[in-house]
Amino acid sequence: MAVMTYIQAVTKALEEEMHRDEDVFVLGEDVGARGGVFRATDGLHATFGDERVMDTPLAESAIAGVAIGAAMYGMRPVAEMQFADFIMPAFNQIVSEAAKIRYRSNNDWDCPITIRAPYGGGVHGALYHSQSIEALFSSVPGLKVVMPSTPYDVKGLLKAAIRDDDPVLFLEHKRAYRLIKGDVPDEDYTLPIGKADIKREGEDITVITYGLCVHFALQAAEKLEKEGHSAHILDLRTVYPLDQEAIIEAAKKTGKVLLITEDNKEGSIIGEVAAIIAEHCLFDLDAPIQRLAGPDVPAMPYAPPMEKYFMMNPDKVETAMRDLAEY
Amino acid sequence: MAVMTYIQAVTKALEEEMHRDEDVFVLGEDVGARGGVFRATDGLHATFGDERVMDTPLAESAIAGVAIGAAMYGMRPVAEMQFADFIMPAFNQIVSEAAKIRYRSNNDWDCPITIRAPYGGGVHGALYHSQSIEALFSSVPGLKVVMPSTPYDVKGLLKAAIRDDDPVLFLEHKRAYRLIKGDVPDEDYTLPIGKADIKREGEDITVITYGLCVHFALQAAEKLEKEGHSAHILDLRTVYPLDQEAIIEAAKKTGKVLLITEDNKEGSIIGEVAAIIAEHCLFDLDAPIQRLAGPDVPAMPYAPPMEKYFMMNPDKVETAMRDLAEY
Amino acid sequence: MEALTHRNLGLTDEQVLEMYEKMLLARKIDERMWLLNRAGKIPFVISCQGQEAAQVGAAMALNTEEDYILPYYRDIGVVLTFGMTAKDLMMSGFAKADDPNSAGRQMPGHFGQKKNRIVTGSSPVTTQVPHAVGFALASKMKKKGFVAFTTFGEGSSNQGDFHEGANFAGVHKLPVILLCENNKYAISVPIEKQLACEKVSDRASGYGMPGYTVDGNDPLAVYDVVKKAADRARNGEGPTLIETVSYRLTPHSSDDDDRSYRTKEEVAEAKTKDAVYTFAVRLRDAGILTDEVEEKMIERITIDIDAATEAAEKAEYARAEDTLKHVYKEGGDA
Amino acid sequence: MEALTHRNLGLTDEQVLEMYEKMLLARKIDERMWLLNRAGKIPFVISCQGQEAAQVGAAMALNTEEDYILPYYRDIGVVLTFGMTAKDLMMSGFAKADDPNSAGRQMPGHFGQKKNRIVTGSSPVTTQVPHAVGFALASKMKKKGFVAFTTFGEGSSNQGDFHEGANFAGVHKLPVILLCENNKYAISVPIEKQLACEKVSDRASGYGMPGYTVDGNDPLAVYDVVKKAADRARNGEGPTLIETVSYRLTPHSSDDDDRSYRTKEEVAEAKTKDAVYTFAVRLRDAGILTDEVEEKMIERITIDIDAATEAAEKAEYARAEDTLKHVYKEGGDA
Ligand SMILES: Cc1ncc(C[n+]2csc(CCOP(=O)(O)OP(=O)(O)O)c2C)c(N)n1
Ligand SMILES: Cc1ncc(C[n+]2csc(CCOP(=O)(O)OP(=O)(O)O)c2C)c(N)n1
Ligand SMILES: [Mg+2]
Ligand SMILES: [Mg+2]
Repeated sequence: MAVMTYIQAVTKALEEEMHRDEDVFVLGEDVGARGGVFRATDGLHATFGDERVMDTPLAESAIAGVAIGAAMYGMRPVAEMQFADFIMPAFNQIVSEAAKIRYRSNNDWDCPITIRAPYGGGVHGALYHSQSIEALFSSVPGLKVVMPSTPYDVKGLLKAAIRDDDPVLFLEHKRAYRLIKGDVPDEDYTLPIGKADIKREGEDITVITYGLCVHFALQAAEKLEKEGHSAHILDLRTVYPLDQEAIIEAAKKTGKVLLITEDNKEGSIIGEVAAIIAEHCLFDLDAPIQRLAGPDVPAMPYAPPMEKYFMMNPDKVETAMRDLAEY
Repeated sequence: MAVMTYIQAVTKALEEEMHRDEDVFVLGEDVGARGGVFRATDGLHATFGDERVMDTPLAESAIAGVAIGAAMYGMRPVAEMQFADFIMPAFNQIVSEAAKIRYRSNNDWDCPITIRAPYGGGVHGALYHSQSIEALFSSVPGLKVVMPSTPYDVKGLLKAAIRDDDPVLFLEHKRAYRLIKGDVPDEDYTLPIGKADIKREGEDITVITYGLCVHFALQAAEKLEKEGHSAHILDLRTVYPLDQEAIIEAAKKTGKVLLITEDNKEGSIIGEVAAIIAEHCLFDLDAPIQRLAGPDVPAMPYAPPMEKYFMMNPDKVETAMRDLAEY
Repeated sequence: MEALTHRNLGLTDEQVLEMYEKMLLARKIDERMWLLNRAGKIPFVISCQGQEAAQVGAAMALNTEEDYILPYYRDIGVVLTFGMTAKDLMMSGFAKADDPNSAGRQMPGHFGQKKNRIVTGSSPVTTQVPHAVGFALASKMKKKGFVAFTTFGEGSSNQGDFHEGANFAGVHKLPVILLCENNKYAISVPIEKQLACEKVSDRASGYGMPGYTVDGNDPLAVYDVVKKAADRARNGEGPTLIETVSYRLTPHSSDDDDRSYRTKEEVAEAKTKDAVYTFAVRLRDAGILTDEVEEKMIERITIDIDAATEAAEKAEYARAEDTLKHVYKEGGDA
Repeated sequence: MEALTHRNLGLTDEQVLEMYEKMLLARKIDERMWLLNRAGKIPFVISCQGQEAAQVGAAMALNTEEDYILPYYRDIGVVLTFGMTAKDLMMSGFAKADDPNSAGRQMPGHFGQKKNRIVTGSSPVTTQVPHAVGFALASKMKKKGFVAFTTFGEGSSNQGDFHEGANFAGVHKLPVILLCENNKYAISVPIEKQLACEKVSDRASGYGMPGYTVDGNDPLAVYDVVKKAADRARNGEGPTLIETVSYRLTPHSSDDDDRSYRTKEEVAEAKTKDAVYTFAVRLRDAGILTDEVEEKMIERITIDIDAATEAAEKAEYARAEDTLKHVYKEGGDA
């Protein structure tokens, strides 16, 4: 067991999987000698060489499309999108192709591709290096969208994603890369894709969230505990398809639900979470389903006051949790 | 006042706007001499010529991107995507560019582009000619997504879209094109984008839907009326950003809400509608918020039994409405 | 008696007859599909007519036991050569459960059959180009020696995916053949409104690969250029862009009416160059195709298509609830 | 004394001095940005260093009163020539409300200023190419006679949008200039891993347009080829693809460390060809740039940049709540 950062867990998972299975390879922009602009593939090029850690031309649709072809043949490509914001040119390949290959061929072909992308704000990345993109992919059957919050989950879920026989979009919070540290076992382990995880047991309010916001909620829960409010925190981990059972159970547990996302609010994935609750356990609720989210503007601005205004943070989370607890 | 089909209303709106404003022009694949594969631009080429009814190369990102450039200059392009399913290659241009131009330039530039696309199933179109794509665009601030249900709304909203100074994605149900007929005034009129419309007043249950499903709900409402159940029907018309006020009001009115979409369920836009209701008028509800939607599979298959299984229809709607009324 | 070049290409008389028979089979299947469509028995047809020579000539130049193909919707001639049968195609036309492409989920023309290394395709055009490059990448990485072969229309060569895929293949010198079946139209849009270059193959130099334009009505010319491209690919010399020029003899699909955008005369003129006709003449002139051989051929084809049609018409649809199957791998997570 | 060709190009001595001064101003602004970044005063810099000659040479060949430009993030030299000021750029560097590009919403290098016909840009590369083509289309439709000019890197020329935009322009013979500033790297990826063709301009023939590759360290050569392209465009002869070859003298951005992917020696070698240095030598050799002229120039530039920096540092940020503004047009629907 070692303490490592979120991004180190990414690198570790990649390295272990590449050792384990020679069909696994990494491709993307600057993933080679440079080790990625965030250094997620740091050291891999030295170990595995040019072919298995491949710098591609600057063309996301080709990165995804070539990976899809290789995956259909039987390889296990792990494609990196340099920033989640730059996945858009590959949208057609991911949504029309990867997600539909098994279905459209009646199970004759499969597409075991993993697409990694750093998302999220709080790093002075401005409009195009801060976005949450999960909502754009979370109505696409055939695809799985995984968003881990801790180094432990990162390693277990990324390994599971690589071994999964269906396409997985693996979104890593770039602010978490170096900010979040945690214990990561040295052993080989995987975690189940599609399962939410209770990150804290509690009795008074239920917080359902994912990614970096899990940490904000955990921090706030500690404070509220002292005030006598006990928070139950569910980490979605996989945002598509959602773990309905876990969501319903968590909502029923306290009857007061707060959903949190860093994304802008309207159309974000927590809308679907609210809908599931409203459909399945409406009469178990003691308060309206609360949603805490970014404002409905295109993305996070660059200037610090505006970035801060948009970005989720522990204070905003704490206030919302307290308000609900006191409802 | 004339009775016309849904698609005739599209053509009429285009023609009137092109006469009204010489900066309006149409571009897309086969929109010229052929008049579009559905014939939505029928006759326009003969009237307005090669330049204002422009056949483009087969490249959706260029169709959107060139239109965006022309719009920034001051033109009012109306770009046609031949099928909504083929908008995906233009995703980056629409989401990263059109939707963010005003915001990113602090209001210095604008992008008055309209993108028309036929969506929806029930025409033996199989996986790639049947999809509902609105959910993919309904978390993108800066964009407006309009989905009219009647010829009257088509004409009024398409004209409003063309005159709007922001980008509008205008989605036309291809099964409605010739199936749905209705009165359309000869005069010039526009309808407000962003406003839902009560298509039927009722007391017992509230149905919130859009597009072709509005008609299924209206049909079912007639039948249920005879059984003593009165249905209130709200047509969203604009699915992004949603008309929250109208949704809340409609939900409160009867306390029993059924949301309907032809799209697959998880992540569809009715999830957001449910979330708005759960957030704002939970205690006004007498039943869980019901959702009727397609199954969570990639898209509608071609073979008739499977297409029928997926596709929304009057029977499915009627059953769901009756179940809720009897809840 | 015209001298046929096939022997110089290493093809036997039997092989050129096989080539012609495949072309004819493709044509006859296509014609039958139209009849079935016009009779209201199948909802949709998209045709190979006018492109059979390019398709069969190209496919026969490949290794049908090892190479992977990523055909586009007109490629009946290609998939027949790679082992798909008339019955398979009819099952697809009728959207029946035994359709090997998709069990009736996709429209006809959306080919895919793993056992024959026919890679599943979709409707959005040109997405298969990067896929083919991905197969070629796998071939290189795993030192398998197979070639990936993909096709697309000239209109489709304007999609970004063509550019990105071709460039990727060029940079990594991958064993892939990109074949553009230029039939002069993209639905109603003529080539002059699609491309400003003279030949689609002019684009090859931008990707550091050789580009060739050949007569798509001459199956031997196509065979020759594809064979050389496959040899180059197998020798590690990288990708090739090939353009075959012919003409689309039918409307775009059974939903199209081509009278609004081209003249009858233009179509009639193109029909005089129809390879199914002109190649037969050449084979006859060379004394290879005799009346007897031809009669037997037509008999075989007719029996095959009749049986296929009957079987497909009688076959079952997939069950309605099968709609729910195969979204994710069974037994997998989520 | 080397004979400068500028007079043959129709440029006066004053104009070449202005050219040099713009290049120098761009360089000095960029250097100041790095100092401010390393001092912790601004979070991010992305540089023009090594590309000033191409940028200023090209921009000066355009009609700065009528043409529309769609620059990419390195184009300080282009936007300065089109009327953006050092102060404007500093406001952007400091992300202040008075930044004309975006009021501090976007990172530096995301240019846009309507009054100077500088079209707003984003981060995803090459999306501006179809936009430029759209401006050119509007110019043609409205018979305005202006030219649209856009730039991008050589790595970015592999994006689908480059291909689709270029082809559209070629087919419709639109007045647009596509200029690729080839600086040999796309972040860490060298050109050999980006492109298999020898020159980016090899791609032009695939779009039926002329393509030229020029020395990006020679502002006069760039001026010449852009001027001719602009003339062609205005004469209705359509688009041109131009490649300027130079070298990126800095790391990709202030977040990059280039030591992992290229040698100090390679960078040092490139610096010997740095146009800010070599063009000054040429101007001095030609007797146009005297010590006195140069001193005054540097004084002007220093005063300008100092004042700009001071003003920007002192200026206000936009208010936090301004985050909510300008999603849609005020007073519009929805
Ligand atoms: C991305 C995309 N856009 C539009 C379409 C609709 N469409 C189907 S075929 C076609 C024309 C294709 O022309 P070409 O590439 O020349 O091939 P051909 O049909 O002539 O063989 C179009 C526009 C599509 N299938 N995919
Ligand atoms: C679509 C997209 N993908 C990735 C990036 C990240 N990125 C920013 S600049 C850059 C390299 C660009 O290289 P080049 O086009 O050669 O321009 P240069 O920076 O060398 O001037 C990359 C990969 C981006 N901005 N947009
Ligand atoms: Mg064609
Ligand atoms: Mg570069």
